Amino acid sequence: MREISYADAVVEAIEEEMDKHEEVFVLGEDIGRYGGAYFANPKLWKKFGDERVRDTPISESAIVGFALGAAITGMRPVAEIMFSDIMTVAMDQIVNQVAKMRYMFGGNVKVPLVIRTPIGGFHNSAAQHSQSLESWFAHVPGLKVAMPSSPYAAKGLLKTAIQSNNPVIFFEHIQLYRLKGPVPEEEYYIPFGEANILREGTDLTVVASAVMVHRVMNVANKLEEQGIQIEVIDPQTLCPFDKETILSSIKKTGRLFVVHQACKTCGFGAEIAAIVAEEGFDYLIDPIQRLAAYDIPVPFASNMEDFAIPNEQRILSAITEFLGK
Amino acid sequence: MREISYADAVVEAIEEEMDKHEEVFVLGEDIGRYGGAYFANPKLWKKFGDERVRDTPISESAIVGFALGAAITGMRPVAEIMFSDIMTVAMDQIVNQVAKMRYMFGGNVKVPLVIRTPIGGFHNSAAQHSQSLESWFAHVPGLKVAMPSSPYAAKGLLKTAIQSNNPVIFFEHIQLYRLKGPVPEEEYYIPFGEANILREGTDLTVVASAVMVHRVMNVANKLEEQGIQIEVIDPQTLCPFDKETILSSIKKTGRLFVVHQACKTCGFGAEIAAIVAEEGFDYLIDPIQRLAAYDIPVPFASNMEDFAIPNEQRILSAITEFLGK
Amino acid sequence: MESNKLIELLEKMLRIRHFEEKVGNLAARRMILGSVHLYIGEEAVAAGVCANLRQNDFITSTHRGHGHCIAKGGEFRFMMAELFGKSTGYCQGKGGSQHIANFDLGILGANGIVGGGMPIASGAGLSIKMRNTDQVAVCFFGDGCCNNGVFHESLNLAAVWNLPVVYVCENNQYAVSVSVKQASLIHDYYLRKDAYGIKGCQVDGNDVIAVYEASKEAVERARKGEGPSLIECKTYRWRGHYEGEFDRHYTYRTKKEIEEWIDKCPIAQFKAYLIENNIITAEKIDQLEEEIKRELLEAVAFAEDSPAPKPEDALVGLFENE
Amino acid sequence: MESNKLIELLEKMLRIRHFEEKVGNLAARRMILGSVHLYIGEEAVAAGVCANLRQNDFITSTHRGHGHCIAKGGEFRFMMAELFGKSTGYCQGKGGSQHIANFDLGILGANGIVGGGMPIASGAGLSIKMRNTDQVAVCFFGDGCCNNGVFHESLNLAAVWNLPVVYVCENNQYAVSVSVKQASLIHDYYLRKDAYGIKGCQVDGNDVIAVYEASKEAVERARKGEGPSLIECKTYRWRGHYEGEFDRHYTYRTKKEIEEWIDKCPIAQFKAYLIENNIITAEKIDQLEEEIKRELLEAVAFAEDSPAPKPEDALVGLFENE
Ligand SMILES: Cc1ncc(C[n+]2csc(CCOP(=O)(O)OP(=O)(O)O)c2C)c(N)n1
Ligand SMILES: Cc1ncc(C[n+]2csc(CCOP(=O)(O)OP(=O)(O)O)c2C)c(N)n1
Ligand SMILES: [Mg+2]
Ligand SMILES: [Mg+2]
Repeated sequence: MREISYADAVVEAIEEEMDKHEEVFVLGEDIGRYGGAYFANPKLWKKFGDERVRDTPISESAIVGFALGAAITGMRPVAEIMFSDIMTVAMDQIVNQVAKMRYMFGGNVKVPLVIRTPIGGFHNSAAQHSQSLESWFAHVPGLKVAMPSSPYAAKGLLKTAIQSNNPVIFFEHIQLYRLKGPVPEEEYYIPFGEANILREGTDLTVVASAVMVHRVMNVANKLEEQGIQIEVIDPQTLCPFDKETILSSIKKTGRLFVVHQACKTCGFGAEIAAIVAEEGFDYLIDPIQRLAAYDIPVPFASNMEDFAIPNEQRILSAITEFLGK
Repeated sequence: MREISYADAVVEAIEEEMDKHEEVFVLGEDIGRYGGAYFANPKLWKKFGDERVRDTPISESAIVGFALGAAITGMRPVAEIMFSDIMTVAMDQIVNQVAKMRYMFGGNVKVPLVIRTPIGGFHNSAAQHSQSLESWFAHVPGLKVAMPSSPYAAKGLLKTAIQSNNPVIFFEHIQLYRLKGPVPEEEYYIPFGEANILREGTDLTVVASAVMVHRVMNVANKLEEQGIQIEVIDPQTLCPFDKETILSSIKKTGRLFVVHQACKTCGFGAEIAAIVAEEGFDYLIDPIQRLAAYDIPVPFASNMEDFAIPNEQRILSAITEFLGK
Repeated sequence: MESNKLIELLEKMLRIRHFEEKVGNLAARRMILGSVHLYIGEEAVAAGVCANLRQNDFITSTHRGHGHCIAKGGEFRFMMAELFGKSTGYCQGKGGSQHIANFDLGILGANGIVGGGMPIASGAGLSIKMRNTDQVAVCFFGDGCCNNGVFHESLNLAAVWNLPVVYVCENNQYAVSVSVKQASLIHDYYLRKDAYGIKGCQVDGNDVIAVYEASKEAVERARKGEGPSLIECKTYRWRGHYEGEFDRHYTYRTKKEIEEWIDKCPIAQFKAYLIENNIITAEKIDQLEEEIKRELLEAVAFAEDSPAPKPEDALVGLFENE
Repeated sequence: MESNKLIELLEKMLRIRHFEEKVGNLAARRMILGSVHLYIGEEAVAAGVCANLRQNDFITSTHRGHGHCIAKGGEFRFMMAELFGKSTGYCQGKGGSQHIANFDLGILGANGIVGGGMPIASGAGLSIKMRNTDQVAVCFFGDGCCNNGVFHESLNLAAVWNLPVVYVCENNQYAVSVSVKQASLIHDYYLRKDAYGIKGCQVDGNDVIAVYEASKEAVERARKGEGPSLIECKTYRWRGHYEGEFDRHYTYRTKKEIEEWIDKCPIAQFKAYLIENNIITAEKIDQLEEEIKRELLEAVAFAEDSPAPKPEDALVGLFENE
């Protein structure tokens, strides 16, 4: 199968949906002739022009709110927020307007709106460009939340998001944009709410998203050499969340280990742990364990950053210790 | 001991700190001659005047950001956001500026800043005035988070917050403003990070905050009549969070039940469940259980609202069922 | 202006006034719950502006939204049922006073967040432009909203994208207790049009014809693709910020000031004008008002008789099924 | 203006220019990590404005902040160490290029969020007023920031509270790739002063004396309690939006445009002026530049030789102990 980058997969998903539905358009900062802040791919702008690929000023509340107004009056906007830390300047629109519009008004409107935004930061992006705030959005009823970890997932989930009549927060991990992976030429959609079992195993269930999936997979492959069989699950979407897949995995392994880049306290790992402590308690042999970023803003210097956010080394030793081996 | 209302306790705490420190001042909407949006107590304005009790326009980012700028240059502002749902319009300032200021700049500055805001809504306040988003703020390193459930706690915690050199998000439950309770005449401070055991018991540990404390206490008193002994713990502050008190309670009871008004998914209850599943697993006899608002925006009509948010009846039946009695 | 049109304007204002008086009354009796912000005294704005709109034009509204809703064609009964939290209400009891919407009528919703509707109306304008229709989007908001960030972002972006949006500022001179004089050095907010390079003007918001004419021009410009406008209507709210504020409004304004504005009642003025110019008789007006009152009684009865939603209905409607 | 002062202005600009060139070089060699936004071509703004400030005055800065920091008295070595992520840096390696602050010098921090510093500078102004000193707060921000909500809220509130704040807009005509023409209908942002009822003006941001004079007036007004001002400096960024953008900036602007602005180099112009007016000789300038370069080499050596923070230092400094 051909291999394309996560960034190209994103662009391709939008392109295909724009081809199919003339109501689909994109808006955001530097997405036009510049081709996006983190990758240089002006394909959409070249093909669809200024009207359907709209560069905006630095007005994030307007980006989201205009998109919402357009979504409920016949369009299907795909809004981009340049990095997820600045969703903070558009939170009222996201949380009080987009998420509540349909429910609050009695279910009489469709809100086909996607907000794409990079999450997690590059290396050395420091405190204001490195956050992983996905649990906030999972806490807000009315938003679907997707977090693809591969080019294949990025394309398939984004196409589903754009076709959806519900608002979707679509988190793209910034460190994955250059990652290449197999993406079929044929059209496909990935349904929301289906976790992806990346690797089967019997000793431990590890749940991870986005860039952490890759770190965990490397660790799992290393541990395999020592005869340890780890099951790795990527939820793919946090809302809807496929708890069944995780619960049946734990039924098999008896152990849950959650890894995420977000800070530990009130991260999505807490939710997973809570669900399992509620509904999978009887399967558990050992306490649950979370490995997450320390509860600090992300520091700039490489060695402090590397310390703050789980890296392969830390994941490896934490799992090894957890398994008591 | 004299009894005063939660609202008066808040005002008294501010007044005392304003008397003590001339750097303390308040700013926010309708806090001056009007005496506050939810209670009519213009005492501060009458005593301290326009300069130290500053009515603002509807500019929440400015309210928080101006307070921050003042805090790092010699003042001790107490900012009010009229209800916590509109913290969303000031999230960049709260999350990227206030919370990160000290750490990101190398620990070289103090940020003595309090943001007071009512949480949880009245009855029939509907989707945009009823949220309990405290877990968002607990997820952001650099913020202290307090959530008093009584006049006594409101005064003592707020005085500590104002004296603190760290930023504090101070959530006042709107349904408690009129609640009266004993508050000593003598000055006192309540330290952050100390949970309050409202009631001792051996059968079950229930953790609850703010208005839920009262509902849970009523239920616990009822269950006592049936010989069921419930230990009720109010964390008082979510950051710092006193996990020790909860863990030792569970050591005794073997069971954890968390109640909160916030939506279930990724609410602070998830964090408590996760901590206990990690660190108190061996004490647990039964699965953990959370009782929280359904994952929906709060509906307007009374009966739907009452259904959405845990009320005494639902708490009672959930606990009874949980205990299998 | 044709007599018909003039009488329609009066009728719209009367419908709003009577509705609001009834609601105030029901709120005082706690038959309507939640916070209720009445539009009494400001009727000429909604009536004058919406008289230029078609059903498929869009509006966004505010916490003080009943007037906009009525002016855009909202029906008493469904509004009242919503205020009563009944399942026959416009939002099936999920919204309440601050969240009435009806998409068939182009009413994109009232809003509990000051400024929340500004980018939404603007986005409807963007959609109109992209779908290439001659619809118009109107955004209602208060003076208090003019100092919030979304005002700035919305007007600026609608300007540079040349969107068919009419921004209608209802300057009733207070945001709860904070007067425009405390809120900014500029008190005539239409002047801010120049910050965005758009058209705009100020009108006496208690003069329904003036409001109608000014917004007619703006709406027509928008329909022709000539971009957004900012219209400031100076007006006044007679009641407290919300029902239940009672006499607390005397902490920030005087009885005298309120009375002066009551003397400038948009409805009384307009009635006098119509009668003087023989467009309608006093009797006809009384008759009109009687009809409206009757319709209101029916609406209240409808609301009272309507079933309350089932508690579990709370779980319905979050997402569209897919 | 005195010769001394003029030479100081030149020196500040040179310090900025050489620092930025060195940083660009180090970033290209990946000795400096993270995103780096250079100020080359805009030196006259920071230098001209800060020449009016005292050590205890305050500034807030942006993602493109090195110039402001140097102009306000930041030392090369501590800045460089910060860019290298060393524990001797101004923020002990926690901040990096976009987050340099030094509270002793009144540098309240650069900011990774466009507009993030606007209310903070304004709040410093509030504090000055309440503490009743004659300090001033200066807020630097780009043209891109002018269309963000915080611009509006900050200027409005500073105006009505009459705060001693000088808002300095660095209009380099682009926000990343989006030109002011795409961003708003108004391209001269100083005009927005009228939306807030404050003083303001536009100056050639490449003319350091013009910047100095305009900001002098504004700073003096602020010190006297006469309120805030908005100064717009038209200027241009020579480099890509960030180091690493490379030739991608030709997607949104032409080589010709860049070259025209390079011809208007604020430093070259000012050098010529000073030499022509016998204020300094070319030799003296060369000497000055040599000294600056030497200091820079030392700063780089200092940064290189400084210890990296220990990984666990990441856990220190979140809260002040109590
Ligand atoms: C962002 C935001 N801040 C504060 C509030 C609380 N609030 C509700 S209405 C109101 C006053 C609004 O004043 P204005 O815009 O002038 O409208 P009016 O009530 O005068 O019609 C305030 C402060 C809110 N709903 N949203
Ligand atoms: C609120 C926000 N939106 C977007 C960004 C991403 N971003 C960083 S710098 C920049 C352009 C800023 O332009 P301008 O204010 O003109 O400053 P300049 O870079 O030209 O100096 C953008 C869009 C951000 N940091 N913050
Ligand atoms: Mg008003
Ligand atoms: Mg710029």
